[in-house]
Amino acid sequence: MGLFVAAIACSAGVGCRRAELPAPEATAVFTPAHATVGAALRDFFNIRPSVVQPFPFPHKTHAEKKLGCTEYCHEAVTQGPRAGLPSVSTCMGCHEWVATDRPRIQELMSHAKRGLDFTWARVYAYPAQSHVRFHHAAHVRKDIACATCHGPIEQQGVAERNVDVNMGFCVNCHTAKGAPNECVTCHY
Amino acid sequence: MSQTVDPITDDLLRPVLRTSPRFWLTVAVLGLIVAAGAGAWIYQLYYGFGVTGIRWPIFWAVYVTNFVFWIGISHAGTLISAILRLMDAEWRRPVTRCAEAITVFALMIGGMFPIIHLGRPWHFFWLIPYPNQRGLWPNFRSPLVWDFLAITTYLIGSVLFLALPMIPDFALLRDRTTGWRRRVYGTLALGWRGTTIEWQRLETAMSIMAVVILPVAVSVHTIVSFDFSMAPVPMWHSTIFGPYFVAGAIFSGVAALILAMALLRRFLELGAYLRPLHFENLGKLLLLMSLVWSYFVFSERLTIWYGNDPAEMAVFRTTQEGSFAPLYWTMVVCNFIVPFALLAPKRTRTTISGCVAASVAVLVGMWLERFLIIVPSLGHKHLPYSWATYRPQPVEIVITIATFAAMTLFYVLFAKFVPIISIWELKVGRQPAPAAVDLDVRPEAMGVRR
Amino acid sequence: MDRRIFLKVTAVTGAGTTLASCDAPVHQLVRFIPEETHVPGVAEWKPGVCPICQAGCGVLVRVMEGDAEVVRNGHAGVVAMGLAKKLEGNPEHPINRGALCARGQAAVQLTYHPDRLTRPRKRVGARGSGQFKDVSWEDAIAELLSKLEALIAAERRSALAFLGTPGASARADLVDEFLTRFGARPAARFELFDNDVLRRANELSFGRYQLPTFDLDQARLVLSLGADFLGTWNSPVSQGAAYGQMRQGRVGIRGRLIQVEPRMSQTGANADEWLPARPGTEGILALGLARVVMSENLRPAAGAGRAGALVDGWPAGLLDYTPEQVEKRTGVAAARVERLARQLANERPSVVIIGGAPLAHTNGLASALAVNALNALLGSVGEPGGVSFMPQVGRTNPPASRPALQMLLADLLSSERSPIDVLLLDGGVNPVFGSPQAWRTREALLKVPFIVSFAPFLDETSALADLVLPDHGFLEGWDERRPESGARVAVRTVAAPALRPLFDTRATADVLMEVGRRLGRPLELPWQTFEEMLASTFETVPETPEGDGWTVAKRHGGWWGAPATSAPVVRPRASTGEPPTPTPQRVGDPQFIGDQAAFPYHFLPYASQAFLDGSVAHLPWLQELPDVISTAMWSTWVELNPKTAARLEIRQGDLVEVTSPHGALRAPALVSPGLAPDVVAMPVGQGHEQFTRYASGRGANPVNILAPTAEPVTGALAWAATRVKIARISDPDGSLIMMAGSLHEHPEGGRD
Amino acid sequence: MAYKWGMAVDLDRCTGCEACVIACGAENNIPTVGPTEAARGRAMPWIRVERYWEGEFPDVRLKFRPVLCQQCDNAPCEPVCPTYASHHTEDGLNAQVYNRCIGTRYCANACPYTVRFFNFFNPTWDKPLHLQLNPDVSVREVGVAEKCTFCVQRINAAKTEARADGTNIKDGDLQTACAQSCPARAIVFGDLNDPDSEVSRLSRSPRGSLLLEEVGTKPKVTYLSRQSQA
Repeated sequence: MGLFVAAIACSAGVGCRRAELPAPEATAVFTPAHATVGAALRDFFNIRPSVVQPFPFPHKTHAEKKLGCTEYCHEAVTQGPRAGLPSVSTCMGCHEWVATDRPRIQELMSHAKRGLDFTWARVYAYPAQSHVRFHHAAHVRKDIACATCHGPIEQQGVAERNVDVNMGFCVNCHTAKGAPNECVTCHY
Repeated sequence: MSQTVDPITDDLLRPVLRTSPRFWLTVAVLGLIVAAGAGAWIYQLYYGFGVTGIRWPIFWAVYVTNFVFWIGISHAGTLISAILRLMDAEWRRPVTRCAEAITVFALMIGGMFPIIHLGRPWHFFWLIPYPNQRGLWPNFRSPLVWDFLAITTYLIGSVLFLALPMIPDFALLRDRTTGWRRRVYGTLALGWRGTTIEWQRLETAMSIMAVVILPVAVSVHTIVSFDFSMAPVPMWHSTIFGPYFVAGAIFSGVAALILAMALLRRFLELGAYLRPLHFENLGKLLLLMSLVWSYFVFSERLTIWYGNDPAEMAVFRTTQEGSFAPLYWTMVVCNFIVPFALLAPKRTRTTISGCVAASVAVLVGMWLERFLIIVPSLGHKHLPYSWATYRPQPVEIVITIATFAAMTLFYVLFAKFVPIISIWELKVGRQPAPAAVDLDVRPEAMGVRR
Repeated sequence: MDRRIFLKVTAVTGAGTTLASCDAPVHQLVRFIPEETHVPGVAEWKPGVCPICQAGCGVLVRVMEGDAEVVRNGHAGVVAMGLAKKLEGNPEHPINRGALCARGQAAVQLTYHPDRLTRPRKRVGARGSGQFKDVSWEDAIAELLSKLEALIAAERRSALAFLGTPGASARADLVDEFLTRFGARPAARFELFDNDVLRRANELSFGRYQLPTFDLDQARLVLSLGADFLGTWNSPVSQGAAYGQMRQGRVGIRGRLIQVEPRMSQTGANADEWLPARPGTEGILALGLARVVMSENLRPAAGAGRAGALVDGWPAGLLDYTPEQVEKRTGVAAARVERLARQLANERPSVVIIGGAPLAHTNGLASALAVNALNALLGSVGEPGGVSFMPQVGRTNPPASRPALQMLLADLLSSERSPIDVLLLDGGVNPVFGSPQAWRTREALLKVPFIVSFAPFLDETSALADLVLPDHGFLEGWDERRPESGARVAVRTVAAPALRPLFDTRATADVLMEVGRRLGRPLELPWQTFEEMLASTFETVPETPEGDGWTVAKRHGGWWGAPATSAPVVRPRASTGEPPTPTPQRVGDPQFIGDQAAFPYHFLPYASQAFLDGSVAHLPWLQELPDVISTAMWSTWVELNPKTAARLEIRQGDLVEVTSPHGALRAPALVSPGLAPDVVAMPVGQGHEQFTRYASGRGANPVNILAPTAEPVTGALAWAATRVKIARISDPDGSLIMMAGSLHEHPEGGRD
Repeated sequence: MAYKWGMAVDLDRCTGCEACVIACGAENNIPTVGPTEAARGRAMPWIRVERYWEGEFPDVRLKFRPVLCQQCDNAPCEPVCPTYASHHTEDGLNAQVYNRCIGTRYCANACPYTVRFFNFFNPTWDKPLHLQLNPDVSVREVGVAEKCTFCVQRINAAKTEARADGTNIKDGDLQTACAQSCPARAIVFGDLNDPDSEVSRLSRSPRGSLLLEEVGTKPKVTYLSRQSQA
């Protein structure tokens, strides 16, 4: 019976504008949303591997030297949506002559000599399907301290995800500060 | 096994207690088809919804057709048996349980489709009315949320309605079986002992349920019809849809019931219990519903034609004379001509084969009706630039077939698990008072020590 | 486990997706230190030049930082660099005034096209097989040098030829400079829909070898003879902008548009009045109009002046162009001709435009001259609301005595030993695709011993090359254009590189300079780099408070002179010297190839809205852009009038065969109401055999089957002068992909 | 003061050049689906230029009409969405919140203008075409509905800027991609709450009308009719 029904349903194409076309081969244009089922599940449960940085940048040491977060390294934070992660050339700006005797710095210099940069792992990245946009400058202008979302990084060596910036976190703060809570403020 | 004074019990317990290889074969075949359906769905999940034939602007098609169809089928049981119970129609007794079973399984299957048709089914639970972390509830203005509520309510109700009268039969089985089955039935029998007070409570519960379930059943399909009539789509946005859908639901439900009964009668040798009388009575009901349905279709179509709104006329034309005409007229034949021809004359109505033939036609016709409500309208919305035609893809067809297999499979298993005809109700039909029923109840079974 | 997680778990298990996970390893590319600094996430707008057509619109490129995969000294890696995100019109630019057409905006895909040539290539397979191997720039240039040295040694310097696209630009100047200094043949330039006929007519009538600019903003009545000036012809964006003004830009005045053409073009669709005249009779209609204007003394016949003198029978008052005779010849009712003429004379300023198919007939030049005379008669030349000529700076298009490509091909095919030893193919020129099969272009080119292509993509022509030296993307190198129409002021569009090169490509101009330097006896080109050359050409531009001409031009995306009150007309500024003494031209009936009995239909190829002549058919955005009239995507089609289709029993989408005396092609039929029953139209652009993954093997190319007939005076291909027959082959093969489901807004007017 | 974004489309200026279509695709990361999928109705142009033929040869006419989301004040797509993925913002936009969307496609069915689209597959771009993607706009994943947003990313950016220097967005400072690209200036975008904005002025034009007004969706896009006196 099922077959029969299906058969009739097929004939619905009678007088259809164009001839039947083959079902999509797994085209180059389209792929599954996730490479593997594992990836899908991790995305679904928002499970993230703890980030591993290519180079153990000690925030604490630099903070103690009274280097502001946004002075040299994350300077874009006041100008645009993204804070930006510094390139090796930024490091070399100082370490051309500063602390050149340290093995780490020498490693850094050799790296720079070979024209290579670091692929810093983003600590605060959002999963793609949250479709969310965050504008750093807008928050900085409202004098939101970096620590509000990033925690006491100046006391840490390698940056860690101190605050779980999930939607609840954002919304609570927006509500408290009377900032817009309209979905499309961040989701677009 | 102890002896019974009454042959009914043996007849009706036979299917449960004795298993033929034919049973295993059926289960295997049906199981395979269902598995194929599951596979098809996983394929769809993996590659994306695009493997279906759904397209711009026809965003609903076969899946929603199946949804409406199966929810419709579910109106067989509960509604019919409830009405018959309330009217205390004697002939209902062998019919009620197999009817109620249809309801439960059809609901389970129909209820799957809203999830199968989601673009991101892994988020289906966002339909459940509970607040998320942000205190955000689902949108209660959306008919889909109403659907969710109505269908869950109806499912729970129907399960109770089915389960209650099974208790005494579970008790019976408990006492007829041994080993693990005895334990299972024992649990399900909830320690039933058949005391007068228990019988009275059961009867009261049944009559309460019967009263409660009726409005629920009606509301469910009305709400399903709202999924369409709430949207400003040509030939959807109609006030007639509520009753129209309910009528259609009962129509297809009765057909499904007749078919199911015929199959049971044939394969479980229940000729003595499911007698031509039952088929004739249901046949009459089917004929009535066929006329009611045709009346609704006529008045709906006439209004559209008379109103002559360009957008609606476009849909009207493509169904009546356009590319969907073959399907449309098949539907009319299946839902009106055939049932009328077979069920109006007494000669054919009184034959079981006549009723069955009519029912099969109606089932086909009603599926087409759902399809023809959904697809042509979406394919011919207000701006003709966007007009398009839809054709189902293999994945949709496989899943559709699988649901029919699933229905049959559930039913076969159910008939294997409990007597498909309520033994005690049948006996009560013979005896004046429930309390006096000769149930084979031994003191041990009642936990009473000698 | 909180409720949310619990529900999710149920969801997942319910969905039956808890299968064993098997993760593919994620391999990490090395990252190079960025060569430039951008503020991440903040867009920078840089000026650019639109490369798509000769209109020379100025664009702004939205540049934002992003990670790109690149190759640096042999290592593949990632680097953060400025990437082009979007092209928008340059608001300051006098031609496109901030707007940009669909094709121009899609040009960004030229830069990021997956099939771009990323490094020099040397042919390994047979010619045209498209089999190449990568070579280094050093080896590639060395090979080119050796070939050139060989020419010099053999005293066959003239055996070096260059084939490029028309259009005045510093790059063209450099090429010419290079060729002259080398002693090679003058550069041959080819484009299918080039407008040489009109340029020549303008030179004869007004002494301007140039395309006209129409002051639509102020016109009250526009009569367009076959010119799709809103879609694909001349300078569509500037004309579109002016059109908007003409319609609703003025209080109380709404300019009207009347279009005469056998197939409704995008422009025709916007017209208030659409008249299908017989193909090729537009000039006759123009004279018919002129005659009425004269005979009714609406305007003085002498007003036409020189332009009039060029038309046979003008001084006598065009005796044999009475409305009745015109009706007989054009098919436009006499009464309508008279009405039209009066409207033109009374609703002034009025202007007549001729372009496209009418010029691609055997009587094309005569028709153009007739229209020029009519405009002159109406006093619409050089006046507001009329036709004028943009002041030119620098060298303009050198007028070819005869089309150079045809000459080149003729020489190649006639002689046994090829007169050309080395052929330099510029990017974008694709004569193998863009010329009739009857020209035997491919065969001719195959006779050339050594072909070097600078094309950034492999197309039918560059696939014949022995050596490919891919040019930069247009955003990656210096660029300059000198548009010849579309504004009232002189314009030079200039742009510095907006992006760093994504691949191992080199600017052709710089390659030529390097070659010139490294020859045994260097050519001594006056510049070291193209940038230097551009800068030098701006030394003459006066300094402004904002800075010297060069700096200002770079900042604003070009230089444009102050508005000229009314563009000079009589004084010739083209490099042709004094125009030849006028010899009156008679507008004869158009001649067609293929006799009416055997080939009953006029074949009308037209520049498609998305692909023009096919040079941008490889851009996926344009492939998926529904043609605004047919709404077809990724398709080609043969347009038929419903009556014709019905007579031949052809239904929408059926595969049909179109046969001309010079070949046949197959394509799906498209039944379209806006087409004369005796005309079969087909868009040019699809039907590439080899042009990247998006265009290859898609549809058929109407140019193939064109007759090799030419407009006698200019020798330009008369691409509208072929007759065809048509036959149904089979049911729809699904290759016609339509966006729209219905032709009409109310297909069935409800109940009948 | 709250904004009310609206649009006026002058059909007398529109030439049907479709610059708006490409501009929209480039700005909003709309994937190219390819011939096979385009044939199966999976292309998703947020703005399309509809064309309708009238009459028969030789007295035949062609009408162009750019159709995009009409941002209705009484939008059928909003109440039907079970998850509020489709809802009304205080600026009067019909927002589509991708991360809330579970893909019932009910909104797309309810929309009489058929301007809502569905991601039938997960879009990908042939490298390196992906380098063109606009980082200010989400790339929508498989299973979610999408539609014209009135370039909400531009609106938000403009608001952020305005907030930074404590002003309101001035008329003309903010344009959608389609309006920006239009050569004939047929598309005008702006704030309907500002009575002096060009869009308000045009919306009051006697030539103005609303698309499918009879459906009662209260669109915020006004179409200015073509004045044809042939």
